[in-house]
Amino acid sequence: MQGIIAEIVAKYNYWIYVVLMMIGFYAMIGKRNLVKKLIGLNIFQTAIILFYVSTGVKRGGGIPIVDKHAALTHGIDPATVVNPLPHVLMLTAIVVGVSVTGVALAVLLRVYREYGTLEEDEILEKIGK
Amino acid sequence: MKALALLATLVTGAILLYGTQDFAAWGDPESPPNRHVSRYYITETVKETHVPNIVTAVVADYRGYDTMFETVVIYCAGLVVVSVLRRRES
Amino acid sequence: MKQVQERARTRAVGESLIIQTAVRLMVPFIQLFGLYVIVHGHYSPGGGFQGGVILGASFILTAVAFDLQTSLKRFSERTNAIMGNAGVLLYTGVGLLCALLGGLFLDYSALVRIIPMDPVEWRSLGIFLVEVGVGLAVMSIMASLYWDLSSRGELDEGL
Amino acid sequence: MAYVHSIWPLAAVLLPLLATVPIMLSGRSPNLRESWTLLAGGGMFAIVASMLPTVLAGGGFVLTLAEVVPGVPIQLRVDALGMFFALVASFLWIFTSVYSIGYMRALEEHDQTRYFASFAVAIAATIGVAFSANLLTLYLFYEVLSLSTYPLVTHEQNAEARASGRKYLTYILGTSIGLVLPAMLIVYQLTGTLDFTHGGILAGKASPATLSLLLLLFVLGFAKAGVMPFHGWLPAAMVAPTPVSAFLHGVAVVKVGVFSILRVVFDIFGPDLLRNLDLGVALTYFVSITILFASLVALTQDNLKRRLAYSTIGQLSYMILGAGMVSAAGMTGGVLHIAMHAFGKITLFFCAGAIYVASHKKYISEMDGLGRKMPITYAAFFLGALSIIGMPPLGGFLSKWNLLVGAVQSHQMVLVAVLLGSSLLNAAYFFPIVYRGFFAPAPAGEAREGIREAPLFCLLPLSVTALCSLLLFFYPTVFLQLVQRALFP
Amino acid sequence: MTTSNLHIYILAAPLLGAFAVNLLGRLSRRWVAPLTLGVLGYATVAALVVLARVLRDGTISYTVGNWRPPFGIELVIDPLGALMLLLISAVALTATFSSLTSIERELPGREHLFFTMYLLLIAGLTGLALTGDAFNLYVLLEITSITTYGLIAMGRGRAPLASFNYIIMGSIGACFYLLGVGYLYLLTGTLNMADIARILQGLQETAALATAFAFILVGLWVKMAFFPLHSWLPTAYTQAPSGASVMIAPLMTKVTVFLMIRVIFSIFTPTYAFFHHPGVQAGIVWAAALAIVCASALALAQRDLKRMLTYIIVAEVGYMVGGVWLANTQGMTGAILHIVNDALMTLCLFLAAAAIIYRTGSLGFDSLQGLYRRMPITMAAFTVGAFSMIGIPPTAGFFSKWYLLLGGIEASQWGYVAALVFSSLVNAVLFFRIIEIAYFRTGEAGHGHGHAVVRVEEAPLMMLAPLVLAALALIAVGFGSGPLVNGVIRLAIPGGF
Repeated sequence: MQGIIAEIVAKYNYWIYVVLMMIGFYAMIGKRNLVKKLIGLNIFQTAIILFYVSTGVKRGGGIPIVDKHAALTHGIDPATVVNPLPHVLMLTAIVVGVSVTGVALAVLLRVYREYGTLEEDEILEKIGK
Repeated sequence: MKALALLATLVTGAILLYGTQDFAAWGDPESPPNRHVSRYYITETVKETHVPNIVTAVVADYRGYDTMFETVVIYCAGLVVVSVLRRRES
Repeated sequence: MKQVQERARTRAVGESLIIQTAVRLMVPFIQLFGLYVIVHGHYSPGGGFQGGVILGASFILTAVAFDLQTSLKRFSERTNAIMGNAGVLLYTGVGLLCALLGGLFLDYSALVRIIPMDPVEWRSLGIFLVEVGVGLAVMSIMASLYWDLSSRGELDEGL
Repeated sequence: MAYVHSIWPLAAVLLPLLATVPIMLSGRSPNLRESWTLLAGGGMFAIVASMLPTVLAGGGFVLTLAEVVPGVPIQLRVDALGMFFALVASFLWIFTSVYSIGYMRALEEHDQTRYFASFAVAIAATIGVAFSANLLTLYLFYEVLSLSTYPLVTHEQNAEARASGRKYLTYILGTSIGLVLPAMLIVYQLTGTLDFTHGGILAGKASPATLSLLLLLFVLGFAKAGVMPFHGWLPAAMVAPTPVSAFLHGVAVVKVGVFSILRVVFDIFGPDLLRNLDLGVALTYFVSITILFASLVALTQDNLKRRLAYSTIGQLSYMILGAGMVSAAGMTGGVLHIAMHAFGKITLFFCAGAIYVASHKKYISEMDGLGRKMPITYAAFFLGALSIIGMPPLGGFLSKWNLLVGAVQSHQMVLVAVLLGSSLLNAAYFFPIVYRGFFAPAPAGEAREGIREAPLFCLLPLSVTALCSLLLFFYPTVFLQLVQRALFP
Repeated sequence: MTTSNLHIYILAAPLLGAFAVNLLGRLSRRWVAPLTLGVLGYATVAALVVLARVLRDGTISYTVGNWRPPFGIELVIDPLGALMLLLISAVALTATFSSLTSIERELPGREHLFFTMYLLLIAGLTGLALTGDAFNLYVLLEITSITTYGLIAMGRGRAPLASFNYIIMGSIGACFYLLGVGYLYLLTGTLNMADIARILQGLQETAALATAFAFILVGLWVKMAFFPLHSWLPTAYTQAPSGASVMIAPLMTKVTVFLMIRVIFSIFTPTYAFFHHPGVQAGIVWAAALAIVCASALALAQRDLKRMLTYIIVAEVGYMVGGVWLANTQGMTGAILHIVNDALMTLCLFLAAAAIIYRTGSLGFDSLQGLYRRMPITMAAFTVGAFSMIGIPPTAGFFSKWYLLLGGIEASQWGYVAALVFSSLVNAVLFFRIIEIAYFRTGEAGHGHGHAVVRVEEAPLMMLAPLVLAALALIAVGFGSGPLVNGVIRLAIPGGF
């Protein structure tokens, strides 16, 4: 029991992101409203971003912008700077997320133009008849 | 349907948590991601690019290939929105 | 959803003098800040994407405060398209130039064949160039995304 | 056997294939089109015949086209067995073409261009099967044949034709994809090759159970051989124009089925393997059922072509029966029966077609007294019937005699009984036709003045083939020699 | 520094071409066709050269930006990747001729937008064939996805809805993949595939690795529409403009299958993927068999040609996944050969569908009546494609099926073998049903000397030529499959086999 608690406390960032991920994932596959699905998608992506960024953290690490002069003369102690790579990756991932959201919204507008609703069931009805 | 979705979600979450058991504790400076590549970035970037902002350097140079496609992605997005929504091309 | 759009169509939102004046004052500073974020990305948090978003936001702000046509007057669709393409072309072009000059793709230090200069300085300069490219692209795409989504592709008065 | 590299096998296959192009193009002028067909037929027979001496001398030809699968090229090879079959097929195609011309024109059939083109493709595939050097190549041409005959079977384009076309494809494609393909792959998996080698390649490569399963897959899979229960397509395919039924469903297609089975039995399994595992006996009993049952059904058919079809089903199993005996005489008889039955049965179909052209009658019950109107046709029919029944002095006697001897040699009295019984049945379903044709009184109140012999184009081929089956009794040397070379080099 | 940049130009050509089409296409439509064909033609030629070079000198490793691999992004062009490069550019080039014609009717005035996305999609696919970096693969995957969403959404009727479902499913797939990569990054601290593989040698037992493996695979399966996850594909591909589906249908799923192979062999070693978890390998082969059977059965229920073809695509994905997971050389050969063949078959059939819809305006089975007389050449090519799908020699489809079945027999996966045979038979039924409809039920009774040549209204040459080309390619590849397998694919089968 103690072990589990310790485990959870030591890695609580993962627990948070998993919970967030589950909320988004459930919305994507469980909800019947198309906009809610889209929101779920965004939550999912946010969860992933949180996951990545949280892995770059170092206790006592500063922002990854260093003193140029110091760096060139006598190097930098890696322990003083957080891991920049996750931020880089997430910068890209965020842009991708934004693009997907934009595209999805545009498509949703077209869907609304076609069927006059964004409730999956009503749309399916309309297609049925 | 909803029950199924809920089940799938729980299973996914469970697997993800199960996977985390091998990871270092949060904020551990010696965890694998903080060692191998990132250490090189932190120590060498300024020497190799003269850019103090490591993130900028890595984004635009070390992983510039990614960023190029990132730009292309958002370009695609704009394109798609225009071509999907416009009824008649102005 | 439906109600919201109804309201948007019937009741004119905005058109408030205070907001419009405030926006008129703020927009130049916002854009200036955006440019700063782009060009100063080497030394401070920022870079092409962030700066581009800020610039785009300035146009979106005008579109919100006034209406879509006003922001289209400030930043015509044509310029928008050209700048968007120019941004992406700048990035890929620089990358390709490096390759054509005998280096590897996106190897900025190969650009010394244009202006002889310390290769490492060229890397820093190359980074700056591509960041500007990203900034241009992101700015114009952000604006056009808002225009089309807010007006369902009609480019009429918008929300 | 020493094989010489040569282009001729390919030439024999390509000639009719290429002939389709001018046939298609000259669709506007029938004479030109038909002359192309005849030209291709004559040329192909010439090529095949030109290779005969070498084969008789114990030689052969081989040509590798492409190495498509490691160890299994697409390869053409002329050996005695293939030559035997190719000779029969290419020889009979000439007469079939002549006959087709007469038949199609007399009936003013539609889409004759498509008809002749598909026919050319079919014969090319048949020769390809005859000259295949390995199972893959054989399978390739087998499928080509199946597909090229589809337009012929459905030539009439009415509901019935479509239904039988569907049936045809269901049986043929279904069995070849569903049974032969897996069997072929298992053989390849076991042996790493698919080459037809005298004495077989499977010996000692797999357990008896596997081998029996493989044999079953092959025998049933080559459904063109019409072994029950996969025989239903053949009567259905009789809706095709008579020349098609005559050549394809009397000679080419069905014999391709049998030929494939013989190939597998002789050159994949090998007689010794069959003997050691007693698979031969099992095979003979298996096909005996088909022989008897088909003959019985034939008795009940009133539609002449359907009766001939069931008779064909029965006769085809004779050949497999012979192979299954794995005794010298038995195998000889089986292979020989391919030729003998071909000549006999094509004559019968030609006659049926001639009767239809002359009197538009399909049903035996309507044919009373027709023989007096068209004596030549009926005489030829009589000869063909005798040959199928296996009476001297006709070719059919030789093959059936060998089969009987083989049965006695292998002490299978059951098979002896089967052979004799089925011969009696054959007589029972053939003689009434002839009898009614000549002696039964014409039904009253039916104007028969219009009816006379069919046009020359129809008459000539059927007389020639009838005479051939007569001559084969006296001069079977060539075929016998080929069979000897094929079985005991 | 001496490494040639040729393969980068294969990528850059469609990329810059896209921007050019977008800019110049605004000015005048006349620019669109020559630009598109030009860049794709260049890419095809270059891809040929690259393939030849790779076959001669072995795998090329290319470091973008001249940074040492684990730090910069590495491009790996192994024989398999080079083969995919050639396949992608050649198929795209062929399809473009047809789509140029059909688009100017279906989306008048929007050609330049359409073809910008079209070229960007091709660029994305090319990048996927090149990349050797796990995260870069994600970005490119998103490029291809977003452009595909757009191309599909440009269709009529239900297209937007189908596109939205695709967005949701596709994003789930991409997110799963990203999560998997994240776990790998946490384990190894690097993103370069080779580097990950190297470090993973010591970490075979970890739960995180298993999780990453599962998520990456599931993500890719969603993208490739592996059976239970296929729901988005049929409607999307059916509703897309025919100019888009002729290019998307042949390439998307096949490239994703290639990605699965790449991931299995470059990140997780085959020993880990296939043999480390007992039962997983066999289970996936069974799932593939199930996929084949179910998809074929669903195809039987369709009454629209294009929709039927989409279900066949789903079945074919089952072929390839199963072939890969047979975990023996024959199966792998079959899977890779089938990637090539299936791309060509699908191309041929969709080109035919595009040509038919261009003339008849519909693909309902009733509107196909008497097509053999109306469009003889189109239907002839369609028949070749159909035979290849059924697997009749000497068309290409037969030979990949040959290797797949052989692999199944070797692994004694009889369920998979039976499924393959079953789906071949189902395909036979499907296509002969269509052939029959198009062959009979012709308007006029058809008596008098066969005049199949009258009342012919063939598709325009721009659609006919590529179609015939594809049909001929099927036969050529069939005859050449021996050299193809021995010369390219045996080399392309990654290490460990």
